[in-house]
Amino acid sequence: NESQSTSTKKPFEGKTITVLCGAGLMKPMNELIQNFENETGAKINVHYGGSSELFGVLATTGGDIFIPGAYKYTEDAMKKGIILNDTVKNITYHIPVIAVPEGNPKNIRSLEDLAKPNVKVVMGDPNACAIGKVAKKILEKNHLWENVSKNIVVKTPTVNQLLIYIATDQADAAIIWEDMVTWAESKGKVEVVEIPKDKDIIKTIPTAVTIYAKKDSNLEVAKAFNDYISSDKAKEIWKKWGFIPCK
Amino acid sequence: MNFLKIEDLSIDLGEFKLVDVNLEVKKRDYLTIIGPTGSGKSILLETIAGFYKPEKGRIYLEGEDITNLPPEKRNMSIVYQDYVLFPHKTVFDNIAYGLKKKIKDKEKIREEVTQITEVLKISHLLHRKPTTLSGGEQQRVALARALIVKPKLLLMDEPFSALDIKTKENLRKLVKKAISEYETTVLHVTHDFDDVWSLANKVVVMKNGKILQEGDVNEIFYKPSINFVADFVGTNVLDGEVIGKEDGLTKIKVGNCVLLSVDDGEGKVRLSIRPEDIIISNNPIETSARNEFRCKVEKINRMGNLVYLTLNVDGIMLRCILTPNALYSLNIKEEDIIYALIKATNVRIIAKNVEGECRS
Amino acid sequence: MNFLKIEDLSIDLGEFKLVDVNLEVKKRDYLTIIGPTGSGKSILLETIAGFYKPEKGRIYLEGEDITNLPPEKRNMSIVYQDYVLFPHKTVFDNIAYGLKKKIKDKEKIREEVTQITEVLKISHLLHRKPTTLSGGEQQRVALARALIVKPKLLLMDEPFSALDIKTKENLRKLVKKAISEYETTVLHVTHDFDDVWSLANKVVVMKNGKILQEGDVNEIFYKPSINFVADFVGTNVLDGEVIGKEDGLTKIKVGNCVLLSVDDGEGKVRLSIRPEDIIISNNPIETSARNEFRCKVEKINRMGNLVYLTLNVDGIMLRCILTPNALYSLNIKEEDIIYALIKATNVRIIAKNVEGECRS
Amino acid sequence: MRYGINFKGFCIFLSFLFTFLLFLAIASLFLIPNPLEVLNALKTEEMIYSLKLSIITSLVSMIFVMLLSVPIGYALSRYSFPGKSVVKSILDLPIAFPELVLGLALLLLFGQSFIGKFLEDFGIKIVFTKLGIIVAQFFTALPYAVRIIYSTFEEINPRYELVSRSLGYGEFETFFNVSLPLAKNGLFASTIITFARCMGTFGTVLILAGGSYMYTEILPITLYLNISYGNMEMAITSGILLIIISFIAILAFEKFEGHKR
Amino acid sequence: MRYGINFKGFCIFLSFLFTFLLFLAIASLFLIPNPLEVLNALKTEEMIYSLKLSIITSLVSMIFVMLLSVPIGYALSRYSFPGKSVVKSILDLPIAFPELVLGLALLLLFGQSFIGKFLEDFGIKIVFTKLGIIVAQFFTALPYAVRIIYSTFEEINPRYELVSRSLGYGEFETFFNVSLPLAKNGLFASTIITFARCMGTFGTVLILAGGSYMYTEILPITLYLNISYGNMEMAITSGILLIIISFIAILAFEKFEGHKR
Ligand SMILES: Nc1ncnc2c1ncn2[C@@H]1O[C@H](COP(=O)(O)OP(=O)(O)OP(=O)(O)O)[C@@H](O)[C@H]1O
Ligand SMILES: Nc1ncnc2c1ncn2[C@@H]1O[C@H](COP(=O)(O)OP(=O)(O)OP(=O)(O)O)[C@@H](O)[C@H]1O
Ligand code: MOO
Ligand SMILES: [Mg+2]
Ligand SMILES: [Mg+2]
Repeated sequence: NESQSTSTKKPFEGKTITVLCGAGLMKPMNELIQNFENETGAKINVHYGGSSELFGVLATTGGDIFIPGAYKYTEDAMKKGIILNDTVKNITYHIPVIAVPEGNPKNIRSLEDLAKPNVKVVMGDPNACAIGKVAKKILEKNHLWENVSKNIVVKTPTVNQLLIYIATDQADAAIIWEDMVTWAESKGKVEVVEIPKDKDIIKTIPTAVTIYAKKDSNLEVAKAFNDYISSDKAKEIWKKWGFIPCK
Repeated sequence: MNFLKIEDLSIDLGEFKLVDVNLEVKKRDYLTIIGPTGSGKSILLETIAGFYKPEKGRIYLEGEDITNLPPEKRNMSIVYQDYVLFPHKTVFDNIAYGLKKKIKDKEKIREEVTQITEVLKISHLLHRKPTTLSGGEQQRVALARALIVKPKLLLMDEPFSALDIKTKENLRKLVKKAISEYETTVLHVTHDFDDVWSLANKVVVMKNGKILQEGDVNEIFYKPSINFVADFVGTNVLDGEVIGKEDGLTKIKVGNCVLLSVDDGEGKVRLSIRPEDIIISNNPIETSARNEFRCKVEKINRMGNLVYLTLNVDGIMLRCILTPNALYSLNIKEEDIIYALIKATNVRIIAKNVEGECRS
Repeated sequence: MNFLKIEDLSIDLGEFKLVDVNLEVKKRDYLTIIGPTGSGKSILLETIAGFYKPEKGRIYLEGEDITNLPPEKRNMSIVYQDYVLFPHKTVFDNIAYGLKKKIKDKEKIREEVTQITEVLKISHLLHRKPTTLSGGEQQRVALARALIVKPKLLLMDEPFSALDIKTKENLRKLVKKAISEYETTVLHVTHDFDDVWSLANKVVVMKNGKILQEGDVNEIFYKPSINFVADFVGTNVLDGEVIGKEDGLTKIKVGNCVLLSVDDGEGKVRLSIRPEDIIISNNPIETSARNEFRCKVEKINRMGNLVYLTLNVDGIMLRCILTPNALYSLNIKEEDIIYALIKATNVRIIAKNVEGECRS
Repeated sequence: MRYGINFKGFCIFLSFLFTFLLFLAIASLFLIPNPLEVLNALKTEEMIYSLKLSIITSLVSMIFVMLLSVPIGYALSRYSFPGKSVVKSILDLPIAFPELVLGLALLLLFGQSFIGKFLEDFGIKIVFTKLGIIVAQFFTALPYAVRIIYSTFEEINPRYELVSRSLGYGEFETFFNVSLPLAKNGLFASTIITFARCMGTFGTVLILAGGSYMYTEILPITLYLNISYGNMEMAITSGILLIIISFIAILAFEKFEGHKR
Repeated sequence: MRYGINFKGFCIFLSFLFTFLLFLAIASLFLIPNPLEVLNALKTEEMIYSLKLSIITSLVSMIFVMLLSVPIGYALSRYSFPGKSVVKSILDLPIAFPELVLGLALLLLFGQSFIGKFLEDFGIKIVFTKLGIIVAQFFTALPYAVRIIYSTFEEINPRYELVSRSLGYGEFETFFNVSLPLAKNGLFASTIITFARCMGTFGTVLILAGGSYMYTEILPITLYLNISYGNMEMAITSGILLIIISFIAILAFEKFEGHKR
């Protein structure tokens, strides 16, 4: 067809797709989009937000590519039948760690320390956000859930709240995604306590093309983008921003 | 053709109704509207200006039906009892407001404003906001604002009430001059009979939303058609019976006295005699005044620069007005016997075939 | 001890200043404040009520310094020129407002309200909101609201200006009765000299924020201390020179005439003669009135129920008031020669050692 | 005449146009879920809890906001004191805050700060509690109420107050008997805005009170939580409920206001 | 006297108390980041872009809101038409919406609906565009402005308008020359609230315009995005910037208002 007839002309010139992307992925995603646009001439509208907001937008009015903060949301979307199931790809790992305020006042060194008396723990709501669900599973796996539960002062619907509460000293510890705390850690707002690999549950961040891409006849571009961000070439960029790409 | 014609105008405001108001005003008429407080005078003016939509009836201006015309097409100015000056505009801008709509030449506007405010003695206030003005100052600004546009019809609601006597007199002169110059027709609500005497050629008396009487100034003050009007304008009202004619004058028996009137009538009639038309003397005098009565001074009241006498003429009470100088030269005291003289032209038959009281 | 004493009161409102106002009022005095519009009458009242804080000067009430007392402790009621009725309260609640603060007995309150509103003829309005009332109705409600609390000091700013003559007369009677009953002291701003004559025992004349003259009614009207006051109250003012004594009366030469006055004086003096005190006759009469002049009628003006004559006495112009009946019985026309009689008691020396005009 | 009608028509047309647009936008929310599921969602314990908590906290916050914004608005309008325009500006400022920022600021104020500690010593816990919901709503809505009430008092002629005082009522009583009733229109406007604003406060509550399931869960949080659970029916239902409750409340206010005039 | 002073003192005290609390809350935001980093953050391209876009969109939205809320408020106050209290209630309603809900409703309205398609045919794209920011801010702030302006016009005596009209000015001119200037206080209040509300609109913009980096990124979105990947400095900096800009704007308004009286 036309766009390929002239080799100088970029393949997707004049095409626009919309990407719904977890806000935590903003830095690498911005770079990836820039590269993709330069190469293909397509225009990418990216819409960052919390996974659940993105899910809400997707469910009500659509978007061509869906990249939430955790696989769970893609799964929900697949159940609703708005995802092209064969396009689902994992991009990076999502690693839970323990975040504590600057100086680590309660001296938290391990998961077990979360169960110590007088430790105020903030947790994601296991039903509401991916990190909540994972955190609960990790604690259950280590038989700590019951004891840590007593220390939980609040279960938050969003992951952002966890960071805010730790950074402002409202709580002593939280389980949170590693990529979320890299910035804050480097600024000395929070400290990170790694969870040993065997005790941890590592999640993945997926990307997928939605059925709306079909409707808007953007399928071709969407698929190309979907492939691009999970390509080997893209992995370098993910790494650069502190993510660990999936094999 | 009448300049302004109001036909069967009715308005219902719940507690208050204007009922079947009919009014005809000729070009260059100066009509004063009088009546007790709450009689609907202000509402009538506002209806003419287009503030209330009448339920019934029509208003014609120069033959054109303006009942449904918006206020801005009516070419009338209204001066409100409570001024209603624009609080956000300076005095200058308040006055120039209407003019600015008509002419664009700023110099001309300034000239006209300067002229009118000099006459009204408010030119030192031009830069002020109305909220800081005294009552009288506000009233003059409101007047200037209405006059400057030279409206076809000028509606004024007690425009002089907040002014001192001197200012009031000056303004009357000014208004008189302005309206004759611009051929303005005026409807003027007032409580001050001096306004009526010095400005009006026609008077309307209102009560309870109805027009009780309409006529020229003398008619209203000398021949009030019903007791209420008579009482309101302060005339003496007597009931009597026509008993014959004498030299072309009507002979009327009132109580034990007989009065002569130039007006015709028969049967039971009602008479009006204005208190300032009763002439007092110490001794009987032979004059052309055909009605002369011996009477007793019941009471002397000093009120301002006037003296009110209550005279007892064989049981009939008459009010009479004198100046202190006259009182002095006549040397009258209470209980004195004096003579009251009333010209036949001043005895007016205001109602014929009267049965009992006709209180409105 | 003075009931109310104002000492050196000064207020600066930028464009307008009250300057060194001094005033003394005795208990049960009825003081009217007159003056041209914008002279500061309303501001003076409001300052006494506690609305403006004076820059200088003190106000004493019954010997107590109230200059810094809040309005609610002053025991004064104020009746505003523009009514200032509470728009959210019914007429009943407006009137009962002050009373409710003092007594809790609802029945008693209702009684008092009923009583005062019946007298003021507004009892049919009790359930209405003030915004729907006519000007006069509002004024009576404002009056009722102020009177009902029986204040020590009643401040009234043109309380009758929106009323018709009948209502005005009735209200004057009522106010008179109420204040004598409650021993109220009153400060009453007015433009209507009838208010002064029928109510006041004292008058204050203001101009440009200053008190020009203070005195009892006769003093102000018969002996205005400066030309402005004389002109404002409408008296005749003549300049002359004392040329001697005669029978205990002062002989004053004015132009080519000689006038006799009961007042003492010497050198150049100024005289006041009220127009209603000049007695007119067609022929010279021998009376006790010692000043008799032959004069020409220059002009006759009918104004309301009065006639104004301008008399030319050998070049001196005098204004004189008559009633139409007197005019008739004297049968005077313009250009006629008549005789004017002025009692020596009515020739008042209002200024002594005058040099030129003393316009204020 | 034509001119006049056009202006009137134009104004009314605009009112209807925007009402219509808003109505469409709102109606499209109603069209998303299946009515049966909405009914089911309505009956869940969570929804009932959240509905109750929303109404109660909004009413309580509204009362506190009105109690405080009236004297503050009055002081700003009637008295002059140094730094007044700075005070006014600071009080207006939170309107410009995204709720997240206001929530953060309140968290810092009432969390581990000396004020938070002080209050905690008295057993008053604000962070992560129901009280936090009220505090969050209060601070979110207060600025609107103050601004409206202030500008209402500005319009009232102080002579009314003087008359009341000369009739023997003190400053405080006069305020109640005269100033307040005269400010009726503004009070209505600010009550409506306050209640509505409290009902809709989300971010501030989320940060300060935490947004815990069935504990500090008000309707906007139910909505968010359920979106997160992937439970769109329930989410939209809580949105619809919020709209209906607010609409009824506002309509009642409006009718009441119409009645009083 | 004591009574009086107490009431006055009480009102002023409350004003200062809340100003102080708010001030503390705001100040504690300023204490979180390191000043040097704030400076650095200020200089980033992203921050400058976001700041510019915030101010421009807020001003544009403010102008549109005022242009529309004035005739709407006037119509609601001066004319009576059937269904008026329902219209009023619907116009008030969005105040009660969490921004998320309003954003969703607008997304539905301007997204795939017939209106959205219709506009798109004319080349007007609202969803995920800068225009979307303005539309979002507009719908978020309009209800406040309408409500305030409505209650302001209610206070104005229609006699002023009659006088103007009898002096020859039509309904429209009278509205401009008389009604509008008389509504000055209310217009000020609503301008301030509108601008501030537009500056702070977050959720509605996020949903309707999308939070695209350096495209539909206004200050509240910068704040949100940066928190989302843990960059607290940058987030708080954008919050601080928002506060400073709003404070300057509001202070300017207040001073201007003070001047005009
Ligand atoms: N909106 C209204 N609703 C009900 N009654 C009203 C309304 N407006 C005026 N009225 C009543 O109509 C009557 C006439 O009012 P209007 O103002 O015309 O009197 P007026 O003759 O001008 O009296 P005044 O000389 O005191 O000014 C009054 O009794 C007043 O209370
Ligand atoms: N706030 C103010 N600032 C400046 N000037 C003012 C202020 N208030 C009143 N004035 C001026 O003070 C003067 C006196 O006003 P005041 O109301 O006392 O007059 P008044 O004697 O009552 O007149 P009137 O008989 O017309 O009611 C007026 O010229 C008025 O313009
Ligand atoms: O990445 Mo999220 O923000 O788990 O909700
Ligand atoms: Mg009237
Ligand atoms: Mg005055």
